[in-house]
Amino acid sequence: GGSDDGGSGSSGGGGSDDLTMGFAQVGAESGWRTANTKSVQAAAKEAGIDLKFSDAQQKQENQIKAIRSYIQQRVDVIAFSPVVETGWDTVLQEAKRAKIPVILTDRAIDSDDTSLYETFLGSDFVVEGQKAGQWVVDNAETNDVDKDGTINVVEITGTTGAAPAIDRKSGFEDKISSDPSIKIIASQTGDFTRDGGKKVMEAFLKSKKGIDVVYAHNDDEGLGAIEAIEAAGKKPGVDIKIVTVDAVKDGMTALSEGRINYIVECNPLLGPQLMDLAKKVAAGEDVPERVETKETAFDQQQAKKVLADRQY
Amino acid sequence: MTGVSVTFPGVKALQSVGLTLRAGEVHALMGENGAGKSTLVKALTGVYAIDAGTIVVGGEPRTFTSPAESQAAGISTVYQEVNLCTNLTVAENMLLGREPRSFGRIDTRTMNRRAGIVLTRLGLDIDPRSRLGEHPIAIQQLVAIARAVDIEADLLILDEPTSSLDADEVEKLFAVIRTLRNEGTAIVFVSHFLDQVFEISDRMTVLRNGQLVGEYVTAETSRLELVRAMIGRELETLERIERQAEEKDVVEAGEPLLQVVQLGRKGSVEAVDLSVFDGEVIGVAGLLGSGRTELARLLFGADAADTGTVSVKGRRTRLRTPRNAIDHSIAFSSEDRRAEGVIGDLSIADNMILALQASRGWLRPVNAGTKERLVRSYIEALDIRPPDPQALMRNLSGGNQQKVLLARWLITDPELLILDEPTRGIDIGAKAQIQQLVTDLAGRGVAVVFISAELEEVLRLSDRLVVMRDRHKIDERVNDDVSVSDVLEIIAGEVRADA
Amino acid sequence: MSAHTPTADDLRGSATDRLRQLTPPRRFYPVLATAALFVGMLGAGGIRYEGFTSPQVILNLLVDNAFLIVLAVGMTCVILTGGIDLSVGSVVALSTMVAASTLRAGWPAALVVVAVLLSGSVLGLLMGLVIHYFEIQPFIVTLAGMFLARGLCYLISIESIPIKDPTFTSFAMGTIDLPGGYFITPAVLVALFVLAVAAWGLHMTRFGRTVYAVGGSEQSALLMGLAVARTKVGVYVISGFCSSLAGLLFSVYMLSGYSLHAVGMELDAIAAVVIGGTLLAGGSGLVLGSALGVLVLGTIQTFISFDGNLSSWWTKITIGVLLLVFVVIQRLFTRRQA
Amino acid sequence: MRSALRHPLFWPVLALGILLLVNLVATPSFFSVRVQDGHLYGSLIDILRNGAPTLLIALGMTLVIATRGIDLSVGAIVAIAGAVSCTYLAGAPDESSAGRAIVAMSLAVGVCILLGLWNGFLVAVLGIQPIIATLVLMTAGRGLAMLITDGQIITVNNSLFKKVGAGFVLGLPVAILIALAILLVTAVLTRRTALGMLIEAVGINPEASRLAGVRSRTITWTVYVFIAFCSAVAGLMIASNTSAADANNAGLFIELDAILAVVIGGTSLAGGRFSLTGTFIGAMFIQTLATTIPTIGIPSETNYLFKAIVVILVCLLQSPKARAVLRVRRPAPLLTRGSQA
Ligand SMILES: Nc1ncnc2c1ncn2[C@@H]1O[C@H](COP(=O)(O)OP(=O)(O)OP(=O)(O)O)[C@@H](O)[C@H]1O
Ligand SMILES: Nc1ncnc2c1ncn2[C@@H]1O[C@H](COP(=O)(O)OP(=O)(O)OP(=O)(O)O)[C@@H](O)[C@H]1O
Ligand SMILES: [Mg+2]
Ligand SMILES: [Mg+2]
Repeated sequence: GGSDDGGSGSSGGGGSDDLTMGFAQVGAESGWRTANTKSVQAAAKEAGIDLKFSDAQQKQENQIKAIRSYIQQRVDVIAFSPVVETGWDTVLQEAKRAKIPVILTDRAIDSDDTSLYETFLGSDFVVEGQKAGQWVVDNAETNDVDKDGTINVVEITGTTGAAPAIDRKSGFEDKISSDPSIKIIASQTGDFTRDGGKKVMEAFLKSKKGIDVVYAHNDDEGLGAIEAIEAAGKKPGVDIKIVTVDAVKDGMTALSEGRINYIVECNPLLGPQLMDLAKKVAAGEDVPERVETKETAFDQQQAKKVLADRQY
Repeated sequence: MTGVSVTFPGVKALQSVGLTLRAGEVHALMGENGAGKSTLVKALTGVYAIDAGTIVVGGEPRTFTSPAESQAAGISTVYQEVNLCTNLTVAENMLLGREPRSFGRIDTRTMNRRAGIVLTRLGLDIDPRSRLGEHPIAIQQLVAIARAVDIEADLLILDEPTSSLDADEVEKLFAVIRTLRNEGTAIVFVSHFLDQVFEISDRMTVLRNGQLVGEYVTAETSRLELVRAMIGRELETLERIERQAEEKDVVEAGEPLLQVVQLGRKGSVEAVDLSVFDGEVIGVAGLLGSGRTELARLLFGADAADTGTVSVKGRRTRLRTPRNAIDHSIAFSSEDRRAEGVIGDLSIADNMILALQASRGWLRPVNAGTKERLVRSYIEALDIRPPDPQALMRNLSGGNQQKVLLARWLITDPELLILDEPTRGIDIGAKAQIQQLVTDLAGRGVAVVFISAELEEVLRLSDRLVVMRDRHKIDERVNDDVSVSDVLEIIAGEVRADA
Repeated sequence: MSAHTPTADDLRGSATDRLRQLTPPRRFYPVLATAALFVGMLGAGGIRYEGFTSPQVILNLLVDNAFLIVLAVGMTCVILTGGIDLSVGSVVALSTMVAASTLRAGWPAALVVVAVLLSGSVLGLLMGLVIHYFEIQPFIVTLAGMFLARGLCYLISIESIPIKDPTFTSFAMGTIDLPGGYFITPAVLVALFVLAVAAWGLHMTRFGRTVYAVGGSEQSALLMGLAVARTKVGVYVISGFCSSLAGLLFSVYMLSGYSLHAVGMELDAIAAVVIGGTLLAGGSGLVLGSALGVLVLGTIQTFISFDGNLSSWWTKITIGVLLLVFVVIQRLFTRRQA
Repeated sequence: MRSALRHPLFWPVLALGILLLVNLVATPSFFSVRVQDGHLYGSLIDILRNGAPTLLIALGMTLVIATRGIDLSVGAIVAIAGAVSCTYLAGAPDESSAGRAIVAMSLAVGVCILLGLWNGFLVAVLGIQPIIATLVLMTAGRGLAMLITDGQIITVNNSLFKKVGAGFVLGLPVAILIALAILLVTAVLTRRTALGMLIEAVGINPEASRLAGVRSRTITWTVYVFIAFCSAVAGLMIASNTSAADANNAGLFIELDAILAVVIGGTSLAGGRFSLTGTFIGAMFIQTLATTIPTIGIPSETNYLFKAIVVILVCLLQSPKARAVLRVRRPAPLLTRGSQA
């Protein structure tokens, strides 16, 4: 091994007295994650931080191993996106003992001991679900495509058990419970993939009547659902409304073309903010306990405007 | 046991057969290939469930549902095909399930020592710690026997234990059997060697087509009677062959079909010179482990030689894989039929046609009509039972499998046929047929290399004799009235000269 | 080997005997090859990366892979009989789930441990019974077992559950200090103990020898009158037990139960066993080899994290390439010996 | 009737029938097929179309398994095929031209055949155990696919390319037509020539086959190339179905489905006798099961449980031993399995 690919760029600034950061990424399971990784790598180069990157292939134990090895290698800051909320106490204790500050990105951890990490940088999946739900509620009128007084929602969930899937589901349910005319008539996992979304939607279209809205946990599932809807001879975005989460480029394109109705953003470009925090933390400065990324939501009009400068 | 029946889908392997065994007596079980001997053994020991009938042991009716149960009831068995684990050591194989233990752990030292003692008793000089798979099939058979003998049982069943042993080993086995008999053990002995049966048994039961023919007292029965009981017809064939073999004379002229010079392989056979001419039968004699099989494998390219040269019909060539040899019309029937011959889950027809098909390549299948004709004709010629081309190979009796494998090679129409123990486990009728076949083939110009543990057979058939010892070729001579004792002398003489 | 003459034989026999005692038996060759390559890999890592061969890094191989060693031990037993157990990863997840949820419900730690071990063993028992008595292929039965265990996880909860029980947390935080400032965790001791018991059991008990016999030839073992049924079912119970024990170690390691834990870990376990020189056909291999296999996989991981410059896909490719280099060299090694 | 009962495919077919029936009860419109935009439309059509990739891979897997092997790398090859074709297409100046699509697909198939040669080399020439030999590509292959796509989902817009996985010809899905055509060709190649018999011989007893002159090495090598080819085509279908290459998820766990299909179809993992018809039924069963889950509304959390129970039931149904236990006592308790000495 040992071949070095162009994209990783470790020794941006060069000097050995630079700040070294160990970053334990979850994996590369989606385009979103890849954009996230790239943002971190690019920002590190920009900021002259020596980045040690490792990919855990969706396994928490690999992340723990990576963090351990960062401790061994005495990096200055450790940052990671936890695969799950739980189970970090032991290794973070070790980091604390070694006096290496830790920054969480993308997702918080569930620990009673908040001294284990300096700060959290990321978004809140529950809020994302709520935004999607709020949109359905707010546009109840137009969303009731068949005008029968009830809005039948089919939900294509993410990977069963995955944190975003759980939170986006509960956030969504939270909001739509306020309106008794909105009902989830079917919910099935599409594993966050286009293929999954398409297959699940195909089955829904055949077994469920009067579908008004599709709520997909990410853009890819939504894009898959679009294919299925078109194959059934219906117009996505018109005959059936679609709301998704993420706002990746393909999703935004579909949104601007009117095939998706609403996308809640989940911003992967955490790199610059992360590097800022890292420098502060390393310098011993105080940082807020929680830094939320700037995130918005797009409807079709807004999508057209921002599409051009969408990078991922 | 009385009235025992066993049915397989489509075959009534045993119909209402009875067998009475007495302590301190050797009971021979006789019958042609496929008569049901092995099935009877397996029914008796709980491998097959019986459809009807009763088994009474020591006055008590018993039904065994597994070999473990029959073993616990004092029955120790060597089944026809060597049923040991080649991945374990010799000692482990002998004592599996009965390992000596101290403080709950297996006492390996005692185990090896105990195994060594039993092996010595059978005249086997091998390391109990060596892996069983390293040894040739004959040694494995002896180890299986050693295992059975070591289980101090009331009843010892040996299904064709001597099929790959030579005279020496057989004598040692018989000595052990006699001792056990005198100690009061009942022994069932299955064999196709009439000499051995007459030498060792007290009583015989004959089966034919799954049915009981009768029980005979050995001392009061003549060979002819026995053979007639077994096959239901007279046996003239044997004599006819002897005559033919004597009449034939081969001219060793011109180019040899196959010539090897200094052919050898490290750790197997050392530098052998050999020329084989058309229409000639070369017998290879030697004691167990003398390297006959290894020589045959080198000639066929089953193992690649690392020294020496090979020429076929005067042209230099290399035999690195069986394919090379087959392309030169050389055929080889292995001694280890279960591991190296039988394709158990394919039909008789597919098994027979395999070598021919392989040499034609997959794109040119043997056409269905030709295949049917070939298969049928060999089933008939070799009297294979059941005569159903679609029967699965693994359901055939041992002897019939051997016949199918012979047919596999005959179908390829070879110019040189290497037969390693082709008559193992074959009944006397079939044996005569095969010997006849070898003679016929030679008459038609096919060269045959014939290896057998049975020296008489080798001598009867061969035109030229090669004698091996300790992986060397120590002698080669034209077979004009060489006798068994001559050969033994050659082997022994060399040993003395050596030491 | 030996000739037939007693005189010549006596001399040669004893000489070869003595030689034989010095050279290791042939069945150890694959394991020795694995061990040699493992050391070679560490050396290569040490040359390439600073601090790679520091004792703690090597100890961390054990600390971080204790559960995998336990898992590989169970898997080895199954594979030695010629079977396979795909359910182990899911059973690990199920065990973490059962442990976390029962602890949350307030069960005492000892009871939880017993319950987890019992449930894993029972699942193994069920699979073993189906495999043996219904003669369904192990691959399929354990695949169903894998689905079943994963499904049960979701049934318990789809969210992760933290473990806050003091016994578990103290076990998790506890370290055993070694001279020189190095440390290991109690889990390492558990794993080494399991390894030792398995090695002893496989070589020193009838059950163990029967495992090898069944793997060599099930039919022969049956005809030899061995307890084939008990052995075949037994190895799945052992594997189930080991999986749930590994699950406990894992839940200590993670201090959480989660239904997506240990996805694909069965492949790691199988790979470790095969890398350790065990034949998938059964009948040949050593548990010690499997433990070495785990360490080899761990070393590959360590390579990756020490490098720190590999993007996600290069990580996968590098793992594949290292695996390849390893199995090819090992193969050439063992082939020359054979 | 008795002979039907004894037919090895009776039980898999029965299981498939039951599953379809369950669907019919749950959703009465399940069997309805209507014409939509000039092609057939309905759940059954979906099953055929979505089942095509699994069927193809199961087809290759059948032959690999018949030689006592296994191929874990099929999922990675699926991803690579999609990645190669879509990346090429997306980078081409005339992305939507038919010619480009053909070049893209040929390129993908070519690359995958090289990978098959590689797997075959490891197994047949170096003699590495198939599971570990293909594990190498299983791990590295997905990395390669991601390297090609740069970790992104590559979306393409090409109508010919879209046809392979999502299109229709004569009202029927192109995917299933391709899969059936390959199935047919394979059936003819294995059963009308001697190939099938030789593959079985190699799988049942490799050493005996070698001594009988069978080129077992070449045969083994060929089946790995063949399964790579099948996976490549399957990969194209999967990519084409959504007009996108998802290097991470395309073909994830498809090896398990394929193996399951093979086994349900009655081919033993121990190698030897194989049944292509059985594999076809097995693959259709797997896909029907996958479609059933969202159709009858099984909650996501219980998917696995449901799958586990169905698999167990089908296998029990299929096992002669289990049926015998449930029915009556039968003789011949032992020696039904061939031993591998
Ligand atoms: N498992 C089986 N299934 C079907 N038929 C079988 C099975 N085992 C044996 N048979 C058939 O039963 C008959 C008796 O076979 P058996 O093995 O007992 O013969 P045998 O007397 O031992 O012959 P040999 O001397 O060749 O060993 C044969 O026709 C054989 O084909
Ligand atoms: N009595 C014995 N003691 C130890 N080893 C033996 C003995 N007999 C044979 N061997 C082994 O057999 C090997 C040679 O076997 P080979 O198969 O060539 O013999 P063979 O003459 O064909 O005998 P067989 O007729 O039994 O097949 C030797 O390498 C040796 O390991
Ligand atoms: Mg017999
Ligand atoms: Mg021999």
